[in-house]
Amino acid sequence: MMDFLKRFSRNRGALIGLIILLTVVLLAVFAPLLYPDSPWKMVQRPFLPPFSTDGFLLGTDTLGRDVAAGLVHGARVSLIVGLVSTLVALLIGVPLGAFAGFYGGLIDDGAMRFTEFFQTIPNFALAIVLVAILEPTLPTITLAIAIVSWPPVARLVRAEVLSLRKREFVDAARLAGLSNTRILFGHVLPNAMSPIIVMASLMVATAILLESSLSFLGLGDPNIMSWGYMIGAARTVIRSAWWLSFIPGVAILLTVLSLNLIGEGLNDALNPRLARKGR
Amino acid sequence: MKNLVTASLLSLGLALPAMAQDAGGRLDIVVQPEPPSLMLGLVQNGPTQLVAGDIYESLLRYDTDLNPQPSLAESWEISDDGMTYTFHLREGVKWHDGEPFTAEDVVFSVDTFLRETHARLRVSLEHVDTITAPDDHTVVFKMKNPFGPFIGVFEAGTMPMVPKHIYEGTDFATNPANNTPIGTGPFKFEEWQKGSYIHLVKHEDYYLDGQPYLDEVYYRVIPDAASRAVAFENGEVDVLPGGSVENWDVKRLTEMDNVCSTGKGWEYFAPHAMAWMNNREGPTSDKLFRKAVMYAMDREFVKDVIWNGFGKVATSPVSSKTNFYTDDTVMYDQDPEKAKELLAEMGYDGTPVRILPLPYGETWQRWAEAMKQNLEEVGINVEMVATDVAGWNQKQAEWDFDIAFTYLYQYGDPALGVARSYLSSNIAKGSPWNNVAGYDNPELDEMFAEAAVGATPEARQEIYTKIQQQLVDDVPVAWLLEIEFPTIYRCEVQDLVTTAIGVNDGARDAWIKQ
Amino acid sequence: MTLAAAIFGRAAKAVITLLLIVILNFFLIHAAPGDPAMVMAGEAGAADEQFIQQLREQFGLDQPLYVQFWNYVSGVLQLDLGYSYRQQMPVLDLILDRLPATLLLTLTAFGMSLLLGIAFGLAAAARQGKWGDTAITSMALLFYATPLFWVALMAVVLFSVKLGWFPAFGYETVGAGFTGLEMIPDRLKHLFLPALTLGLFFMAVYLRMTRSSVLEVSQMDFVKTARAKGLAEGTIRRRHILRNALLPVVTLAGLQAGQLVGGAVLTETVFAWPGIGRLMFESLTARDYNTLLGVFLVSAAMVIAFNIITDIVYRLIDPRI
Amino acid sequence: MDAVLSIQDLAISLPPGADRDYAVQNISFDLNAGEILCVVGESGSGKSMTANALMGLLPDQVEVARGVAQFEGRDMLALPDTERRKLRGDRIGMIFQEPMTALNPLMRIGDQIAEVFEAHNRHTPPERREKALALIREVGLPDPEKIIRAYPFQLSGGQRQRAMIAMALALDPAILIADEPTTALDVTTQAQILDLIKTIQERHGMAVMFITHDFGVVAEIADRVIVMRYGEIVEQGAAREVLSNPQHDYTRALLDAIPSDSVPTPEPVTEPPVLEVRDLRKTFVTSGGLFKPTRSVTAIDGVSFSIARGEVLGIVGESGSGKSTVGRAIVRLVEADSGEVILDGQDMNALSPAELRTARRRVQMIFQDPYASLNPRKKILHALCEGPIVQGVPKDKAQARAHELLEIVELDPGAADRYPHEFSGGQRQRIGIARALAMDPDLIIADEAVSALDVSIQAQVLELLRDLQQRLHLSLMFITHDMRVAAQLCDRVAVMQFGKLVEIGPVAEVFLNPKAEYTRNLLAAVPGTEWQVGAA
Repeated sequence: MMDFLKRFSRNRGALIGLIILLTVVLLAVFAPLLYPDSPWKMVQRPFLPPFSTDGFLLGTDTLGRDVAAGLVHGARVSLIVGLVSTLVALLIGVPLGAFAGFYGGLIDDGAMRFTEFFQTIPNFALAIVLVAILEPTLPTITLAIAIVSWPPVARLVRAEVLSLRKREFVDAARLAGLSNTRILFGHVLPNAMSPIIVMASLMVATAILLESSLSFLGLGDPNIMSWGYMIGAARTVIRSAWWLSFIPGVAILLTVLSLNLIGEGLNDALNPRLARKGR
Repeated sequence: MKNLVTASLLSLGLALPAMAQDAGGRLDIVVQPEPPSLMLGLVQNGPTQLVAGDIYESLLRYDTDLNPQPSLAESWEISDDGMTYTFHLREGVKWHDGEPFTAEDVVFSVDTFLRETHARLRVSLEHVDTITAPDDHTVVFKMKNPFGPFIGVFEAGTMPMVPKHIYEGTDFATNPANNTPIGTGPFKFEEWQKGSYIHLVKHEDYYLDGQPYLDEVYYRVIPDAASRAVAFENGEVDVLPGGSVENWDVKRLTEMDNVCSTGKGWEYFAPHAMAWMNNREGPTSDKLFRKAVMYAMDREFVKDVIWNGFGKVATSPVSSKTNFYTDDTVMYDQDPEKAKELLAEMGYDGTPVRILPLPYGETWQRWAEAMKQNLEEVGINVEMVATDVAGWNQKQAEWDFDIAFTYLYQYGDPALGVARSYLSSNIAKGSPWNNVAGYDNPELDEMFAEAAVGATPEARQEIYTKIQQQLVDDVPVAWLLEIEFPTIYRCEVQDLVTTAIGVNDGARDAWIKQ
Repeated sequence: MTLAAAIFGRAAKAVITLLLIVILNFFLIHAAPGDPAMVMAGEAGAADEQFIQQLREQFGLDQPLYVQFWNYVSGVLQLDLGYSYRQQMPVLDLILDRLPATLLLTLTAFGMSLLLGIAFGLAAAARQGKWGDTAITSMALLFYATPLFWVALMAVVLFSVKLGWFPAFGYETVGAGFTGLEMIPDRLKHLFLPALTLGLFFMAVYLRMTRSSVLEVSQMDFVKTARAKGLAEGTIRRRHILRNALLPVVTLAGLQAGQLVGGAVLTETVFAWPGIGRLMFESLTARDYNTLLGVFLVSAAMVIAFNIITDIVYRLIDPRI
Repeated sequence: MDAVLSIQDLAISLPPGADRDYAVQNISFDLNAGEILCVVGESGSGKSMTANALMGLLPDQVEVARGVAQFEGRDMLALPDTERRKLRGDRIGMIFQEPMTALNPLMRIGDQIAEVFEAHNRHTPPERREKALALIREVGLPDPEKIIRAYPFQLSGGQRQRAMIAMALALDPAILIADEPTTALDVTTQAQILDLIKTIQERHGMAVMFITHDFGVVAEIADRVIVMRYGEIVEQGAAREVLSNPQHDYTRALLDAIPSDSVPTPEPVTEPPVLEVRDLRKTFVTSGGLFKPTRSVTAIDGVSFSIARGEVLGIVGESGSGKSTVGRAIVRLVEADSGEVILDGQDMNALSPAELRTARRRVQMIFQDPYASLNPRKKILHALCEGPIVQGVPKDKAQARAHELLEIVELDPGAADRYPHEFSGGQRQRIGIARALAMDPDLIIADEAVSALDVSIQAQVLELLRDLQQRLHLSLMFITHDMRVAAQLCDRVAVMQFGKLVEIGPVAEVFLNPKAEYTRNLLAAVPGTEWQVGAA
């Protein structure tokens, strides 16, 4: 663990990522304290540019809502959608991949056909259809994102389990008389955690992008202020008030970037064998 | 104020057709969304009418004060008892395929074709007894009863003339000719590159001398509102019909050099934005609550900020542009305190109301957000429902809403465009264009019936004034705004909007100043 | 086993997959609220129950769902994708009409992202640890983290509006009457921005993949062997590292090529590109069932086709398979 | 003799943070024309690093800190990269340990050989092809016309190593550096490759620097020998001299650690069998999927034998002989197709999965790879206790036993609370032994249990095993490819080839008086036999 922390903290990019992400998380957590009013509240003249009016650091949007408030409250949505959809995707993908890899044979065939099937449908298109059908609310958006993002998890876990189950410590566990489930969950899966964690961190990033893309197409939850919504809503005024799409775009960019940096840092730290040299 | 100047030029153009128009040139007009079909007799949605207005014509056109003007009919008479309408058709009119246009085509179009396919016209045709063609250039409509608004239905989108020689005896909906529409209009269909553009060319045999002036018209399909604005700026398109760019861009675009705009050309439709309030159940079934909603809303803000000052706050179910409007009604200016009082009086228990926004773009979305904010500020709990066009239609048709945004056309006469939303006979699940709110007032039903068949305009005005007073006090529906969709175009384009349906009437008179 | 037999086997499997996709999508789409009759009636601005009912009958929506399902599936089995009542033409024609635009866009974006991705990936790997590497990988990370639609918007503002270098949208200059060779520069100009925005993300993906793959292969024993032979570094990189390093990139790229169609929804919308991604979105909102199902079927078929092509390419590169 | 290469005071620095500052230092030696110089040492001794430094193939951040290497009148270490590149493959050839990975999998063998000429601008392409064919013939590869068009994956390990040698020989270099070229090969193949290197060396009069960890190999081919430890030379001299009369303690220790061929006197088997295997069969079928034909490999072909209580049975054979599969089939890690595995009168193959789980306790395994046999995420205590606890031993009892066992395998009891990565390979193997013992089994199967260890560590672990076996009266099935190890530990030995048991009998009988042809070949191939027999 200490090794891991040491290796991780030696990675400059990962540290920067961590700092950015922590900032975003803190903003999200303390949003109700920083901006106790609803981010939807029309508080000032519309279209105030950033840094022009005291109290409205980032200006106001098309209806005179405080952009900074929207940004801070939107952070919560992005993070929640990112995290929850990733968790759901893991809940689908990890067991499926694990059983497929561990038991092999027909179970493997079945599970992999199922996974391939989902990979055959272009996933952004599927997400759009799912959200449109279920009607956009926070849970349905999260679910749709999870449904399109689990197949790579299943494949990764399967590959890991396939290689791990041939390891000698698994044989040893078998000889000790452990049941299959116990071997799978006690010995095999814990060793597959590193790549899963790395992938999960990147999935959170992808989920945030997906959510914003859906919102951009008008498939966001209208009761919740999100970054994608802010860009989508500001798209129509991009010519006269470009900063309204620019600012939330940068927020997405930074968050996704930080998650990627952290993912890379985790990858380097958890799989030192592949660590990049010369940092 | 270029648009004022243009407007006056326009009227000059109308008054003095002798003024020299430059012939030739091409016009690029945005159409959004891509029309499903150009066969105006089958499909009458906005984009279809915009494009097909160049291809098809009807007997009359209407000027911006809704006065009938000649089109395929040169002249017409209405009998004093209002029971007989006689139209004298222009001679020498040819279909695009060269066949002559005759009174038989009119009878076929109205009596056979449109009666089957045109829902809105069908309602008016119920007052018609017979349609006959005594000779090739005369058509006579005999009525069952006098029907005041009847003279207003001879507009191209309401009563397009379709060629009898092509459609008679066929299955109208699947006739292959629907893909290559044949009309009498100033432009012929040339090519449709799906997803990209529709190309129309000049109808050389058009019956007006020297017209149309333009050689060709391109209707450009550009799905994204921001891209449409860019297209106009880059000079790729010359005309942005009302509603094709978001309101925020309207302001910016009209401030550009050599760009003109006009709010005219919507008088016939007089789009009336409103929010259905479910009169059957939930908090909205209480009149006090509905009044509170009216007082809570800041409609001036919506007009100024969301609609950039275009339009006019609606004070009545009838648009001020439509005949028989009155301002002698209760006025609901924003008054949050009063709204709170009303809520307290009714004992509002905080039950949340679901707002169904109109899924027609960002403007409407913002509007719903603003309303939500207004309502929350007086203590009403609001939940926004997200859905797309299909879901929105469905939820209205199934009465699955508390407050639902919509906007409806008035078609120049309350009997055509207003009564439908309030008649109790119009309460039926399955359609989003009837009395969706579920307002049920037998007394009012009678008044509407009386007004529709009223003999004189004065008599009708009297009844409609009473109707408006009653409705505004009952607030079955929250009237929001008389929408104005400005048409934006390059100033070289002349005589673009000359009638009450504006660009929808086609580019017959339009020309480009060289 | 011969290549032909292998392809045949894959194709047979693909048919089953496609059929399953048809079934799943059919029920998914019919579960959506509203129907095409309602939407079309809605656009007319006014309609009565009778009109809607009429439309439903015309579209065959009045029949029980299983009958509609059977009609559709038996049609698909005969390669008949049905009729789009909204667009008034057979779905297959509609899709074939739009497909070339999508293929042009996605293949250009794909080719561009693959070429640039590999080139930059190689450049970064060659400068491993130096600032050139840092610059390239940071750039990749940036593209990787940027929302596609946002890039598209910003690109339009910059290149089209401010600089006026490229048209902001569309497929061709409408009505310019270009023919033959004249069309090419015009098309290229229109293609540039959409292909760029669609390709940037994937370029970043391939770049990162190439870089790490090259670094991994560089550590392999046979590279040391090549050095021991006295080969020049350039030759080693070209002949030994590159080919081996490209194998995983090819696999990944093949898997993703099909997915580009999905990503094209956003790009096609912003750039008014008349392709099937946009058709999909439009037919979804219009509940144009047959068209939507058709687009799904065709794009899934494209994914499968790309996978098969990938396999073939892989077999050509790697003698072991 | 003339020194072709003369190295003085070579030191190679390691990157900061490594376990020592220099990979090697104070290295000085000469390589004479026409001699085979063996550089011997255990892993980490720096022997390969020295070779790589000469070739200019050091990994990133590892650099030559000082020193001179005179070759053909120039200091190789001071040459610019381009000059050094010209020497590689031309004047100095090199072959590596892993024939499986040392060839580019995507290039034909012929092209890979011809590439050497191309790199140095020799000959025209058709000539290169002819030369490549000649080289293929010279290194004794069959069917040169076919080999030249073959891809590496179509060749066996020995054939690939021959192809590597062909490349190294292409330009008739003055020096051939061979870095453990036979370590990954089977013993018979190893003998052939050693033979080949020797022949070629003689024919071309090259100087060969041969790096190895195996004194048997040294004895087989070396003229002179250098012994390295921790990056320094501890002893050098003529091979015969060093082998028979080592001066340095470390050399002596290394030589002592080599299992001798002195065969123990067989003790007659008196006790009842603990395990009986009857007609065991297993065929692996790989369904190739769509792209590959179905292939089947017979791994066990009717094998029968028994092990008596307290007996050590060795199973020897080359890779692919099926020896490991037999072990795994006995514990049902591999399901046999047919046959009986009778343990205490009970047929293991007939047990239901549930019954099997409890029965498994009775046979435990010690595995080959000390790095893969312990779960890296679990503490040692967990590894030692989990099995017994699952079998119903109370937790505190199991833990007490675990501590006891650590002592038995001569590990610090504090080891229980540590993770596997904190231990060396030898220590991990001890933990593996303790884990097997923890289950209190009737039989322990050790599958190549010492193969991955350095020779000195190997000796210690063998010592421990022998000791435990005697103290605890263990029954042991010892699977190995190494004849010497087998000879030292086993009471009886079975020889396997192609899934069949070709010979079984008391160790002295099998080794000193082999009946099967294959056994004889195998024994003859063991490097350094003559030397040791002579020494014994």
